[in-house]
Amino acid sequence: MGQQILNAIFIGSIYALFAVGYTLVFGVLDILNLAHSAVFTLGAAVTYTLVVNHGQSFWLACVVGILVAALMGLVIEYVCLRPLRRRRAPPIAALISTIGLALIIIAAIEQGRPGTLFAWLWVDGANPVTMPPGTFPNPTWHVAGLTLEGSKLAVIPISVVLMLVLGYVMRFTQVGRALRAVAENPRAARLMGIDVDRMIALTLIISSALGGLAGILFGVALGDISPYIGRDSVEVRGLAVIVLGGMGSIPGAVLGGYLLGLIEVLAVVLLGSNVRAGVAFAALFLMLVLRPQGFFGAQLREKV
Amino acid sequence: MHAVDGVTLEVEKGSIQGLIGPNGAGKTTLVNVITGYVPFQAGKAWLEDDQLTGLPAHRIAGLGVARTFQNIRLFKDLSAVENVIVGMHSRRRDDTLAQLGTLPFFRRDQRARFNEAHRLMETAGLDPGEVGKRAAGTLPYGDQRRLEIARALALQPRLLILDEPAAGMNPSEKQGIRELIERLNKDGLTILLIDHDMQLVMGVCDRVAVLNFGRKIADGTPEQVSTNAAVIKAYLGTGSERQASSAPGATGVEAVAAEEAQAKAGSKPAAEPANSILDVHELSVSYGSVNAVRAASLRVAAGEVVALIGANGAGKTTILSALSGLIRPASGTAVFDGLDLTTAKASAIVRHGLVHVPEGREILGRQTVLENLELATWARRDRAAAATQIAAVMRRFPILGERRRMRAGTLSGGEAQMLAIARGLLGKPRLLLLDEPSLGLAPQMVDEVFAAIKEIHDDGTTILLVEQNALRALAIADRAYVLETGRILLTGSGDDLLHNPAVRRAYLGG
Amino acid sequence: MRRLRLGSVLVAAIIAAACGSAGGGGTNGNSYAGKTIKLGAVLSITGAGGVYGPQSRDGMNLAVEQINKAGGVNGAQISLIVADDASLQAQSAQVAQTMIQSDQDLALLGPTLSNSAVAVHPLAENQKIPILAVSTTGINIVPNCNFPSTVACRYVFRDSLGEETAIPDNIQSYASDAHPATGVLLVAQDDKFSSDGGKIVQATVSKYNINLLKTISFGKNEADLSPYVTTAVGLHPDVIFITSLGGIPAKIMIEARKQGWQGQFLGGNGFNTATVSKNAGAAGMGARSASAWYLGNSFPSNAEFVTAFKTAYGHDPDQFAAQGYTGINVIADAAKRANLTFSDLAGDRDKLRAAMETVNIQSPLGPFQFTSTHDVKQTVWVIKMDGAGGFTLVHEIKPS
Amino acid sequence: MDFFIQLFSDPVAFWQSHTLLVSQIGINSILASSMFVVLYSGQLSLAAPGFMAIGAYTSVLMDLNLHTPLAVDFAAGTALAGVVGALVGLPVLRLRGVFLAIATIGFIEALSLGVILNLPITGEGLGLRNIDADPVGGVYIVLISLAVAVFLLWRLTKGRLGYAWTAIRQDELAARSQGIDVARYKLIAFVISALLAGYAGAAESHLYFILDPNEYGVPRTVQVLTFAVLGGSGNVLGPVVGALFLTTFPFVFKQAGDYIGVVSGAVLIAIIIFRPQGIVGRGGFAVVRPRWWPHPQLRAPSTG
Repeated sequence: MGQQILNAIFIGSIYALFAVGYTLVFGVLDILNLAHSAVFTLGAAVTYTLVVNHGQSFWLACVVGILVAALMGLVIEYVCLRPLRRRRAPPIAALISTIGLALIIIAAIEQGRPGTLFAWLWVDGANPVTMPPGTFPNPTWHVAGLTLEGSKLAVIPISVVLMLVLGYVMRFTQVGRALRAVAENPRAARLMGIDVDRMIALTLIISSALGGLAGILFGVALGDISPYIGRDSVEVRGLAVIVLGGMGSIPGAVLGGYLLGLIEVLAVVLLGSNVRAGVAFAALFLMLVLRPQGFFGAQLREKV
Repeated sequence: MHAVDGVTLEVEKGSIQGLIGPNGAGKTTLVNVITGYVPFQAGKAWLEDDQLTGLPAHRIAGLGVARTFQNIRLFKDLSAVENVIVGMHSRRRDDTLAQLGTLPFFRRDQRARFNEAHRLMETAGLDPGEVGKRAAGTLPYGDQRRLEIARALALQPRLLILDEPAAGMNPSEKQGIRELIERLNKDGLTILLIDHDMQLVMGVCDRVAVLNFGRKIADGTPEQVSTNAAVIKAYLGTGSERQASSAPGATGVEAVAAEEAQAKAGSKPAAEPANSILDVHELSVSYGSVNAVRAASLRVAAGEVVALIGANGAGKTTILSALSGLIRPASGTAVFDGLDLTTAKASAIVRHGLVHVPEGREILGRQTVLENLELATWARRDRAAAATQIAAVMRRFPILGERRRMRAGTLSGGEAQMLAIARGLLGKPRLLLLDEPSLGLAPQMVDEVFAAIKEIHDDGTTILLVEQNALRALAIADRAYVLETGRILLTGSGDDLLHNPAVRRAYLGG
Repeated sequence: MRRLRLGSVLVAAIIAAACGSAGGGGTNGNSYAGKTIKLGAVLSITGAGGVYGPQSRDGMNLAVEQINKAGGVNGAQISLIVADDASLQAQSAQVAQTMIQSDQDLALLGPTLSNSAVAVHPLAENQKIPILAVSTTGINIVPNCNFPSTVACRYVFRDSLGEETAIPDNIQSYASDAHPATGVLLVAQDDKFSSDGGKIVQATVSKYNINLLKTISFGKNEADLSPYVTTAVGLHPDVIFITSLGGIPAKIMIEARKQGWQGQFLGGNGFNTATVSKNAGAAGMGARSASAWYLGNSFPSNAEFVTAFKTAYGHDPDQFAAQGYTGINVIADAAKRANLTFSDLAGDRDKLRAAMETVNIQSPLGPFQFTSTHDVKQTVWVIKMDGAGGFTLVHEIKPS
Repeated sequence: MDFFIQLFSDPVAFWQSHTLLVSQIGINSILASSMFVVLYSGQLSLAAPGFMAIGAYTSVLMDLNLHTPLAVDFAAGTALAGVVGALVGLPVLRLRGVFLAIATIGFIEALSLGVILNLPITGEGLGLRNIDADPVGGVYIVLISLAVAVFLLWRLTKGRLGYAWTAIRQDELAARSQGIDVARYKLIAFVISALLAGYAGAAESHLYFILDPNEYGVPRTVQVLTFAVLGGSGNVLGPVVGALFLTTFPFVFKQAGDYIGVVSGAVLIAIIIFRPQGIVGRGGFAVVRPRWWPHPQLRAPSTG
C-alpha cells in the first residue's frame, strides 16, 4: 500500500504541475487552452531528442525543453489568441484555434522519422521511447519494502517548490497583483498603466513552461516518451483537475491534482480493472452537479 | 446596504407615473425587483390582482409587465422586425409542429406576425420599410430606443416600464419620445417612466415619485415635487439656500431657444488658457452608429481644476475614456504634454502622467485595499518614493489605513471612492481625470470627497473633473465646460456658470 | 524514406538478379506485360500499433521493389499503397473501403492490429476482395472472421502466427525449462489482441500447473502503469505474463525491475519487435516470447531477405518486416498463377483468392503454405530479449 | 486534386468509389447539427458522443439479440438517447459555458466507464461486432435522414422555438423580459440534440462491422464541435458545411501525405482566425450568393 501511496503522490504532482498552468490561463483569460497537453508532450520530446539524437547533456536538454515550451506559449498567444481578441471573437473560437495548434504539434512529432521534415524534432515516429539509462543519475533505494526511485522522488519536491513559488508570486509580488488585476478587471488594469497584452503573454509563457516541465518530469521518471503521453495522461484529466479545484484557482488545481492521483490509485487498488480514468470523471460529474464552484472556486460566479 | 428600502409605490391604471432621483438612488433596482430580476427581500408587488412577488421574470412578463432597459438590451444580431416578433413570444401559440409541417396556417400566422410587428414599429415611430430588415445593433441610437419600446409593446402589456428612454438623446429626439409616451398613454396604456430629464418627466407624468438613497423622499404632482426643497437638495447637491431657491422648473421646450440666447449672452467668451498641458481639438467619438462625442474641443492649463458638466449621456465619460486610451476617437486630436493621446497605449499614457479615476471606481474587489494601492504604483520606477507615498496616502485617507488588509470589495461606496482616488494619486499624475467622484454618495461623504479633491489640487495636481453635482463641481472649478449630447454647449469660469440658467437646463433637461 | 528506398532499389536489383527467388522470374505461360497489379495495405503507422506498422511497411516495400526489379509478376508491375489507420478501428475500415472501392485494388494486406481486423476483414469478405493479414494474431481472425457467425470467411488469409499457437508454445517451453509455480497476468483489457492473449494465458497455465494468482487488467491508453505493476509485484509471482501492445510491455518490465522484482516475463507477439526490446533494455533481458520468425533462422531465402533489408534500411528486420515481406511474395505468387484478366476486377479478385489457397513458396518464415483454414503452418521460434534491442533463440519448434 | 477531377469528370464512378466517405460525411453532418442545436440556444454541451454511444449500442444489441427490423432498432436507440438526454439535462443545464462543457465531458467518461468499458453485454471495451452491417447500402438511409434532420432544424429555427433560442443565445436577461422560459427552452434544445446524436450513432453503427468504443470519447466530441464552429453555428447549413469540409479534407489533400495532420491544423487556425463566426454566416456564403438569391436574415455566431 505504501508503494501505491507513493505512486499516487508522484502522478499527483505531475497532474498538479500540469493543471496549475492550465488553470492559470483560464483564470486570466477565461479560455481553455487545449494546446496545453501538446506543450506537455513537446517538452518531453525536445528534451529526449536533444539528449539522444543531438548528444547534448541531460541538464542542458531539460532547460532547452522548458524554454521551447515557454516559447510555444508565446506562439499560442500570438497565433491563436491575440488575433481573435483583436476581432472580439467569442472564447469558443480560441478553443478551436488552440485545438488546431495542438494538432500541428502532435502531428509533427508523430510524423518525425529519419529523412522527414521533422526529423530534427523527433525521429521515432509513433514509437514510445525511454531515456537511455545513465543519461541522468537515478539512484534507487529499497527501504522497508518500499522502492524509492530517485527520478520519481525528485518530481515531488520540484513540483511542490515550483507551485509554492508561483503561489507566492501571484499572492505577494507586484507582477502577481498585476496578473490578478488583469484577470479580475482588464479595464481597471489598463487604467493603472498595466500593459494587459504583455501580461497575457507572460501568463502563457509561465503556463506553458510549467506544462513543458511537467511533460519532461513525466517522460523521464516514467521512462515513457511518445507523441501520445499528453493525450493519454493529462489532456482530459487536466480538465477534471482544474474543475475539481475550481476554475482559475491555483491552490485548487494543486489540491485537485493530488486528489485525482489518489482517487485513481485507490480505484486501481480497490476496484481493480481499468476503471481508473473513469472514476475521476464520475466524481467530477457528481461534483459539478452538486457543487459547481469546486473546492476553491469562490469566484465561479464572476467567471461564468 | 440597502439599494431599495421600504418603498411604497402605486401606479394608477391608465396613468403615467414618473420615478426620478439622482444617480444611485435605486430607481433601476426598484424596477429590477418589480420585474423579477432581483429577488424580494421584503415586501410585495401586485399587478391589479395578480401577485408578482417571487415570480420568475418570464412569468411576470407573461402577466403583462413589459420593460425597457437603461442600457439598451436588444437582440443585436436579429433584424428589427425579428426583435419585435420575439416580443410576441408569450402570447403566441406553440406552432412548432405547424412549422415542421410548414402548414399553410403557419405561413398565414407568420405573415400576420410580420404585419403586426410592422404596425408596432410604426407606433413606436420607426419606419419598418426602412429599418425593418436591418440588424438591431446597426440602427442609430434613437431608433434602438424606439425599437426596444416596440418590442416591449409586442407583449401587449398592462404596465409598461420605461427605464431612461430619453437618455443621451438630443432635444428633438426627446420631444419625439415624449410624444410617443403621451400617444401610448392615450391608447390606455399604463406607464411607469424613469428618467433623468426633469423637463420630460415633469411634462408627461400625472404623478411623480422621487427616490434618494433607496428611500422615497417625495410623491405627488409634478408641481408639488418640483418645488419640494428635499428634491432640489437631492438634485443640485448640498449647496447654500441661494441655489436652492432656483428650483428646477418644468420650462417648456418652446422656452429652449430663449434660454439658449440667454445662455450665450450670460456667459463671457471662454477664457481658455494660452499654454495648456492638455489640448483637445475637434474630438469625435462614436460607438458603432452612436455619435457619443461630436467635435468637442477643450484645453486644460497646468494647475487648473476644470469641470466638465452635463446631463447623463451627454458624453462626459466618453471624453475621459478617449483621453486615457480606453477607446479610440473617430477623429480629432488630443495632446497631453507632447503625447498624442489618440494613438498612445493606455499604459504609456499613465506612465506619461495622465491618470483616469473612472466612473464607478472599478476598484479590484478581490484584492485587499493595500494590494490595490501597491498595484497603483505599477507604472512608476521610483519604488522607494512610491512606498512612502502609499504610507502618506493612508494617512490622508485614514479609513484606507484601517482597512488595508480587507478585500476592497467589502468597502462602502464612499470608502471605495476614496480608494479609487488614492489609487489615482499613486499613479503620480500630472493630470488627474476624475469621473463622477461623488456618484451615489451620502452628503457627508460628498463633502469628504470634495475636500480631498481640493487638497490634491492644492498639492499642485491639475484636475479635469466630471461631476453631476454641478454646484459642488463649479464651486471648486477654475473653469468649466458644459456638455450637451456630445457637444460643448458653452464654457466659462466656475462662478459665472453657477448662475447661468443654461447650466440648469443642461441638467434638468430641455 | 525516399532516400533509403532509392538505395534499396539498386541493391534489391542485384540480389534479385543473382538469385531470382521470392516470386521473381515467371515460370507461368500467361503474360501480364505492361499491366499493373494494385495492392493496398492498411497498417498502423501511428497510434498504439505504430510500433509494428512501419516494420511491416518496410518489409512490403522491399518485396515490391525486388519483384518489380526482377521483371514483375509475369511482366506486371506491382504498385503498393500503404495507408495509416492510426490504430483506430473505424479509420481502418474507412481506409480499407477507399482501397476496395476508389483505388480498385486487387487485394489488401493488413491491418496491423487484431482490433482493427474485426472491422476490416468482414468488410473485405463482404466486398469479396482477398485480404492477407500479416500481423494480426488474435482469436477468430481466420477462418471465422464474422465471429460469432461460424461460417468460414473465404477471402481472409493470414501469414502471421496466432497467439493460440504462440503463447502456449512459449509457456510450454519455459515451463519445461524452469517449472514456475505462480504467475500474474497483466492485460490491456480494451484491446482485442491483448485480451485474447490474456484468455489464452488463462486457459493454458493450468496445463503446466502454474497458479495464476491474479489477472490485472488496465486500459490500453493508460500512461502511468506503476500502480498495476506495484500490485503485481506485491504478489511475488515467479512469472509475469504480459499480453499487450506497443510500448506497454517495455514500460511494465522497466517498472517491475525498478521495484526489485526478479522473476520471468512471458508474452506473445507483442514482444517481437526491436522497439520493445530496445525500450525495455536491461529490464527486458531474458523476457521470452514465441515468434513466427527469427533473425538467424536457417531458411535459404531468409539470409537474402535479411541482407537486402539491412542494406535498404540500415537496421535488422524483425518478425513484422519478415511477415510483410512474405505477404507480398505470397500474393505475387498467387497472382502469377491466377490468369488475371485485368478487365474484370471482381473476377480477378476471385481468381486470386483461389490461387492463394494453393500458394507454396520459400519465404523467410520457411516453406510457406496455407492451412485449410487459411492460417499459416510454420516453425515457431521461442526467443528472448538480449537486453540490447535484439533477440536470441531459445527453442525451435517444428510444425507438428 | 484528382478527387475533384473524378468528382466532376465521372460522378458515377466517384459515387461508387466513395460511398462510405459520403455516408461518413452524412453521419458527421447529423452530429454537427446536433451540436448546432445546443450552440444555437447558447449552450456549450459536449455530450454528443455519449448519446451516440447509447443510440449505437442499443440499436446493434437489439439487432443482434432480438433481430428486430432496422427501423425499430434505430427508433429505440434514438428514443433512449432522448430520454437519457432529458435526465442528464435537468441537473446539468444550470451550468454555463466551460462548466457545462466539462460536466458533459464528465457524463461521457462516466458513461464509458459504467456501460461501454465494463459490461459484458457491450463487449467490455472491445466493442461489438455487428455482422449485419451494410457499409455500402447504408448511404441512402444516412443521406435521407440528414436531409430530413436539416429541414426540420431549419423549420424549427424559423418558428417560435427558434426565436426563443436565438433570444436566449444573444441575451438571456432580455429574453426573460420577453416572457421566454429560459430553462425550458434550453432543455428542449438539449433533448433534441441528444435525439439527433443518438440517431447518428445508431446509423453509424450499421455502416461498420464493429462498434469502436474509442469513437465515443472526448476526441470525437472535439471533432464534432470543430465541425459546428468552423462551419458557423449561427446557421443550419453551417455545421453541415463544416462537416463536409473537414471530413473530405484528408481525401482532397492526399498529396499532403503524412503531413495531413500538420496541414489541417494550420488550416483550422487560419479559418477560425479570419472567420471567427465560421465559414457560413455573416459575409460567408453572402460572398458567393447570386444576386437573385433572397437575402438572409442576419444571424450571429453563437458564443456557446
